[in-house]
Amino acid sequence: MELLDSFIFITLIKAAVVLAVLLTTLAYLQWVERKVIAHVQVRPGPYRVGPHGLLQPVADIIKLLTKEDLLPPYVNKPLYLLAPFLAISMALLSISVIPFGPMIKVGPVITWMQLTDLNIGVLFILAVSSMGVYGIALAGWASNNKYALIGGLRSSAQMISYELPMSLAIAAPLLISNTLSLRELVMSQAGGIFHWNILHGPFPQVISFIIFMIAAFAETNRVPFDLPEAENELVAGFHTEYSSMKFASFFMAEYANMITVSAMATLLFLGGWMAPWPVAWGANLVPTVIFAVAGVTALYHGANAARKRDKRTLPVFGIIFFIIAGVFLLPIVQSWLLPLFWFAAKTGAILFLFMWVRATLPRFRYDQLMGFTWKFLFPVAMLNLLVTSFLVAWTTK
Amino acid sequence: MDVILFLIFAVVAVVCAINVVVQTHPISSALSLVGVMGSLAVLYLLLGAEFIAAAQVIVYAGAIMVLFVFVIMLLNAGAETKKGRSYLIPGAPLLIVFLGLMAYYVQRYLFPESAVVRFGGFTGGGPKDIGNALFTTYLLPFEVTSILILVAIIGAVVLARKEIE
Amino acid sequence: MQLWLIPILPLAGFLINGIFGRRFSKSLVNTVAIGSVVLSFLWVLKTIFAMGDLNTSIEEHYFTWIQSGTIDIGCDFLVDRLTIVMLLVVTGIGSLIHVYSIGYMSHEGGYYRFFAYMNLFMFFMLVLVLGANFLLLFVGWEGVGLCSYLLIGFYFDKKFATDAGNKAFIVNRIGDFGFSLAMFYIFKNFGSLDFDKVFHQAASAPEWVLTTIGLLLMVGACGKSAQIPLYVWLPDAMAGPTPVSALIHAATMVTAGVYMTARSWVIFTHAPGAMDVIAIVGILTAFLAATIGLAQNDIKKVFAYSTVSQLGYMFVGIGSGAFSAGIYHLVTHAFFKALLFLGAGSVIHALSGEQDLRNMGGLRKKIPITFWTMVCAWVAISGVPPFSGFFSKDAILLAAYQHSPAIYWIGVVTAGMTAFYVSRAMFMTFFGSYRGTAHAHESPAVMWVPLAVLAALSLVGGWLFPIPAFLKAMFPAIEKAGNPMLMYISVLAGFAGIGLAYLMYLRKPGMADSLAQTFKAPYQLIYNKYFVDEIYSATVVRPLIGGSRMVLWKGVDAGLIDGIVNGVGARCRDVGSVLRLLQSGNIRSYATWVLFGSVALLVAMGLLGGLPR
Amino acid sequence: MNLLTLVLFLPLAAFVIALAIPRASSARTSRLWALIGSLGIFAASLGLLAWFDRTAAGEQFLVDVPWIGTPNIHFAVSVNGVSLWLVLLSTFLTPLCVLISWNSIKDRCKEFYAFLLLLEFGLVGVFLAQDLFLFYVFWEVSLVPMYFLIGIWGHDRRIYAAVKFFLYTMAGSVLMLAAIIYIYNKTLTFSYPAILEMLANGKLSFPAGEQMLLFLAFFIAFAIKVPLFPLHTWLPDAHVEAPAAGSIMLAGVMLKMGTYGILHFCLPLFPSAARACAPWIGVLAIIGIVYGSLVALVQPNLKKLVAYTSVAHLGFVVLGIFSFTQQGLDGAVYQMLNHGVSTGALFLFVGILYERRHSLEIADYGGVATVAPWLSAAFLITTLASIGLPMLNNFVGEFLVLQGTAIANFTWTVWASLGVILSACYMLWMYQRVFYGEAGPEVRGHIPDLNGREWAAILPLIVMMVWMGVYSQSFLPPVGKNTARVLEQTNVNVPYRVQQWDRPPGLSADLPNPHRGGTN
Amino acid sequence: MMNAVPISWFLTLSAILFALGVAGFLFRRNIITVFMSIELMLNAVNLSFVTFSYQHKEVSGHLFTFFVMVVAAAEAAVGLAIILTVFKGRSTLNIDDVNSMKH
Repeated sequence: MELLDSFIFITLIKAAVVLAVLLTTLAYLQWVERKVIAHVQVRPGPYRVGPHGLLQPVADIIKLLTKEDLLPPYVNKPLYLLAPFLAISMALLSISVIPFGPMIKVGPVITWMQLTDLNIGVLFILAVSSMGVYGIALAGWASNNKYALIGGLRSSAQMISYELPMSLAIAAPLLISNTLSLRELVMSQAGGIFHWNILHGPFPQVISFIIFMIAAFAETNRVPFDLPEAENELVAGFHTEYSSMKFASFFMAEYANMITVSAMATLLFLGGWMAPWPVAWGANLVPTVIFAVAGVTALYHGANAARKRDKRTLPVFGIIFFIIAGVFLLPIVQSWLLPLFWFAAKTGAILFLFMWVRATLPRFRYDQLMGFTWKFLFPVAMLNLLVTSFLVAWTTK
Repeated sequence: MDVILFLIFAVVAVVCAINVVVQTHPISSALSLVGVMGSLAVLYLLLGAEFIAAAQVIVYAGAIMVLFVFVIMLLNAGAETKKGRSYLIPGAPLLIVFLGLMAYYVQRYLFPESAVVRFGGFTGGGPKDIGNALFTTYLLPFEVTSILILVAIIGAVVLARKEIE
Repeated sequence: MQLWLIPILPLAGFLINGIFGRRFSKSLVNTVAIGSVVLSFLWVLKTIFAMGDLNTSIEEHYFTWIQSGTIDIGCDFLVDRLTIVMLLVVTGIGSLIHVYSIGYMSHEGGYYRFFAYMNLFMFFMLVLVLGANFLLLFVGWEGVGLCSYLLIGFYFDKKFATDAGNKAFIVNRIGDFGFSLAMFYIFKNFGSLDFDKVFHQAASAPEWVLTTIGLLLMVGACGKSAQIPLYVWLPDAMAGPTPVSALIHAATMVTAGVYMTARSWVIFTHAPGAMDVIAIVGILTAFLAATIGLAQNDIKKVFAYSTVSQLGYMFVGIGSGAFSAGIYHLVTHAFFKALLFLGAGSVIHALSGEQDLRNMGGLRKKIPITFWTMVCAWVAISGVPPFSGFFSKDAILLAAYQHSPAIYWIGVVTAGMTAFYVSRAMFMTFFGSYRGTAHAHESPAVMWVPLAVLAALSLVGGWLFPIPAFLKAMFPAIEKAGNPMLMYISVLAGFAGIGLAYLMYLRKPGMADSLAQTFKAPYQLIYNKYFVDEIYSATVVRPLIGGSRMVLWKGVDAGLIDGIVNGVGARCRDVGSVLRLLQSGNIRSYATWVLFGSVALLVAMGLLGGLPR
Repeated sequence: MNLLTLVLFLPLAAFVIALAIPRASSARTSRLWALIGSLGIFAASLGLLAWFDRTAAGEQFLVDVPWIGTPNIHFAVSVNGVSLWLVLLSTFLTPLCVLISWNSIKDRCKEFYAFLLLLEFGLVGVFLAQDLFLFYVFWEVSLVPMYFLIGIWGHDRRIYAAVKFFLYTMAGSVLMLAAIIYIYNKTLTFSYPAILEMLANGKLSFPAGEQMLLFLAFFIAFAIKVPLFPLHTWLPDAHVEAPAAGSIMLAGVMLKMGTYGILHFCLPLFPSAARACAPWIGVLAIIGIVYGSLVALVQPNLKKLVAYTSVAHLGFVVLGIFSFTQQGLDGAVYQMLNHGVSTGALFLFVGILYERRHSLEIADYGGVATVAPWLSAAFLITTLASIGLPMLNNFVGEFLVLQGTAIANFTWTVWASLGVILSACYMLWMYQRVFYGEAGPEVRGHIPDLNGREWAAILPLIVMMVWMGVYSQSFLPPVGKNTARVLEQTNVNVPYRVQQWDRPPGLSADLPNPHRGGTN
Repeated sequence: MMNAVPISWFLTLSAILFALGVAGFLFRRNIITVFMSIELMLNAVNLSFVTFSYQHKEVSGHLFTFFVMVVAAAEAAVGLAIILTVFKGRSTLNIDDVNSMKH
């Protein structure tokens, strides 16, 4: 019983930690996005609330929470209420099987940096993400609004369609790793960048990765595949009739999905928490170096008299970065912080890609969208899978 | 623990199934059906059928039912009208008898209480086992189903496409 | 001996005229038709002379016609004395009538067709006569029937003519029915159809077999030779052109029955029962036909019934065992009856188609040649000695007397009546005053020359051709106790008939009518030919057709059998339409049935204990 | 592959080619092809006649190759003295059918001629098959094209007639199939010669009851096809509705499938059942003769009349077969051929008349002889042949049948001979009403005489009528050899005596021994 | 024995679901609902398969379930396409109105 209790206890703690981090990340991800896009477009972005607009997410949350929770008449009430709940819960559910790092020892407890590991982890994620369609579809339908309905329909069609190439793209690295468990998947990619699935073995899964990323954009309804919520034509798509926290739920679901997908990409193709090169080559120093450089940069800019508004924040951040760089040097935390760093770095890079694309590319037309997946993406993914499976069969004898 | 899990999801499944039948609006029925499938997926897990559970969710709940929902939305189907003859009178008694007999036979003859299910009592339902069986013993049916799927795709495309004048 | 040439020549004539005749001129048609017949006649003469003493018959085999199992029927021709007589009659008289026809038919349409048919008839008649087995005889038998049919219906756009043709053929068929059965029975019992083989065994066969065969043969002969009860076709057959009546329905074809019975004399002599029947049938026919002849007004009809009557005489001869007498009468009858018909034809020709005696009269001045030739026939048929009819009739009556006096006496009465009605016809035609309207003119030479030849034969034929003596070698001799008394009586009867006719039609012209008034019922009876046609129609033809139509076709075929078949179909449909209610097209009802079935299965499983433990 | 298979498969090849003629090409192409093809087939079958050994009894040109492994079905064909003539009859009539349909078939020409050739294939196959299953296959193959010939190119009630025809025949053939399968289960072979051999050497025997059932199963199938009274009512309907060519093939050849089947299968396989049933069948045949004649007598419709005459004529055939005498069997076979020629010709003429006057009602005619003398003359010859006039074909057959029957049972002959009288009645009456009398305006204007093409169709038939009537020796000997064999196989010797009285000692040598091949 | 569920319970659950599927099939008029009832029945059967598979410690039941899913997917694709076509032609989803096979 004790073991059981401790298992539940640890799991609960892990869940709490993950949830807290995740929700914060979600909130700040939006800020980051606004910032990134703003910088791409050569403008400052949020800047008022807090230093560099750092408190903007908090303000947003307060705003959303305090807004009137509007329940339009003529909607199908139960489903209307169910839809955002479904969307956010499905989005968050998949996090539960994603490993952030290896087994660690925290005091007396030895545990994985993962809520739970399933034999069929990948399938679980696919299953959960496929359930996510319901949220959007139902939202569109239950709103009893033609724009919403069209948005919902488009969204579900799009998601079903892109799920196919995505699954096929996932299958290829799975073949190479020969497992469905995400943890084992990462383990199989240990040993440097050339063991990652994206560059692995006889057939590097670059194509797979690209397909996966494209499909991921579509799955998350992100630009350039954000047809379901195309403001210009559909007002706002499936969430036209939603407001306040219900709207926020969809928003959060979208960003949660982004994180999930990025994490998936990391795990499947980029070796998860594994460092790109061996420790011997100084892999452990990389975060320290990065944060140190960041600290130097911050201090340098903070010293710039022209930046009046940042004259206090930048030096503070510089010092914080230095501290972090120092922390990374501590052997006690290195064992669990370094994997986390690598994981976060890779995921963050992909998230950055999402934002970058959003800032850069225009939106597709709907028929182009569907045609693209069925006529191009799907065959290519199929071919890729075929070649991969042949090569895998060839090499493993 | 297993019993509780079973009971919870069995009750959910039954309630959802009843809902499927009772709800007048197809979309409610569809969502209830999703519920049934979800519960069944859990029960599959309980029975050690991991792969099938995942497939259940992906294929059934994630694809087939989405298709249903999609079609319902597309046709904007409303609640059904009470038209045409009702089969309640011949059907309901028959059904009750059917169910009673089935339950009776199952309980009384086929599977006495001694045969039980424990979680983890069977672990042969993973992807690997399924794959092994699928590509050895059941290779031919598997290939046949792939043909079937192909045919179904063609059929669906032909049926649903716009009439070319 | 090339016997095959005899029939083949007319056949060739038929084929040539039949196929090309339409394009031929009339003279070419004549040449072919008459040439072939005359050549045939000449070949007959040559054959006869070549045969020498005539005591041995010759038989020629050409090819096997039908061979199956024990049946082996060849195309065999046989010539013996009987055949010679027949051949001469057929080809001789045939030639004469062919010649006559040139004149008679000169104004008719279908000229070539007529001669083609005539030639075909000659062919079949010669096959009939020459055939050495029953089947070949039957070939000719049927063939002449066919030609008779064609020639009776020569004017095929006239319904009465084609009706008469049909009647002739069908009534003959009834006779043939008997004949063919006789053949089957002969083969069944004797294992052959060849004359020599059959007759060789016939003497030793039991009498009932022979009687059966004899009676069946007699049925055939009755049909062809117009005996009771099958004589009805012959009077109607006068619808054909007159030369046809003369050749086919007086001189040759109708006598085929007599020929056939004479040919089968071996069978008949051993079947006295059959002989009796023949004699009775013959005398009844002779008498009845004579009575009918008394009251006919159509000149050809009178002679037609006369022919029936005379054929009856021949049958009496055969039935009395006097085969040669029968044949004798056949020959003389061929002379004078052909002459009568041709004369009548000449009269008709002279009067442009008038046939009713009541519209004639006083023609003896206008067409003297015809008149005088017909007088020769008149005296011959009336039995006036020493003309031909006298001899043959006398021979028959003599034989009949020996067989049965009753037959003799009826025969005598008949002879009187014969003299009466022929005289009546002569008087009404040639004497008195002309009652008609047409302009009478004498026939051309091509017509009266044959008449003259026949007239000569009628006058002298009796003693010129002593047939009984000629055939003595063939048939068993009848012991003739020459009783002159009998002869006188019959001659007397003939004169009585002539006298009575003279009285009634020349001296007291109103007498006939008043007699008819007095004996109205008998007169009507004979005037209407005993209503035989009507009786046949009412008892056989109409029930047959009506029954076939209403009972067999509409009733059994369309009603019963098709009714059953369609009924089965309809019941299937009914069952189907009930069962179709299950196939409501409603999926849910099907599902209900499936559910019902499953429940039933479950219950059954439980009840039967079919569940595994 | 010998000549026989060539003859058998040429029609099929011709059929395929006929189907392959493009739809766009003119009707004339199909016609010409059908004519050329059928004439070619006829020529090939004449080759069969040339190489046929007339002196030998039994099957010739035997081909036997395995066709289906399990069950053991062989493609076994051969020809004997009877089937030889029937094959020739089929191949002989087909070109005539093509000729007669030349102008009267206007729509769907290609299909029409294709079906005609397929029909020929089926018919030839039926007469050649020596494997029971193969026989059944051909039996059904011949059914299908005829169904379409009637159903598509027929007259007003064609669908009814076609369905009736099909159902009737199917009803019988299903019984036959059951019997065939039963025999297979018992013998494990479909090979007809093998079964006969088993029967002969005693390895196989059918108990009485079983044999009777099997016999009836076969016999009913054949009797429907013949058709024997009272199973005949499909025939008038089928004939009336069928196009001329269909009628010719139906009457000319198809009906013979039944009688051929009886002769070839029923008798040798089930001799004692056949013997036991003979009295009943004989009576039915006689009823058919008289009844068919009487009903024909009152038909107002030309084709129906001829159809009922077929019932009567085929009654003679059945009667002959069940007389169990050499003469009866020979006559029956000969009558089959005769009927094919003369009734085929009658239907041909009816088709010609219909093409001119567009009516089948006798009442609509009259006086045709005035306007079309050659047509009338040719028709008359055919009529006379049908009546059974000596020197024409039917006479020989009828004579032999009746003679054989007389030997077996004289009473039958008496009744059957009534049919001979009646045939004269109905045919001549019909001829009188159609051809004689005054020609009405309808007739006068619309009935031209025969043209060259029609002569080409008719003349061979008339030549055959005369030939078969005058010189039957050209045809009978092979038939007789084969029927004698059948009689031996039936092991039935209906005893008849030439003399039922004490024969004088000297006479017996004159007569050939009437007992042939009998063992009793 | 709180940790062990009798197999018959699974089967009874399967039977109940199946019966409910049949009920939906019989009592509902909307084609789509009827169709979903069929899916429900299939699911019930799948449960039985998986249960049997557990009982026999055999993977075959899973495979049957797998095939059933495949077939169900195919069926859904074609079936829904048919429903779409029917709706296009008749503008109704009531199963009782779709009865042109009746006559």
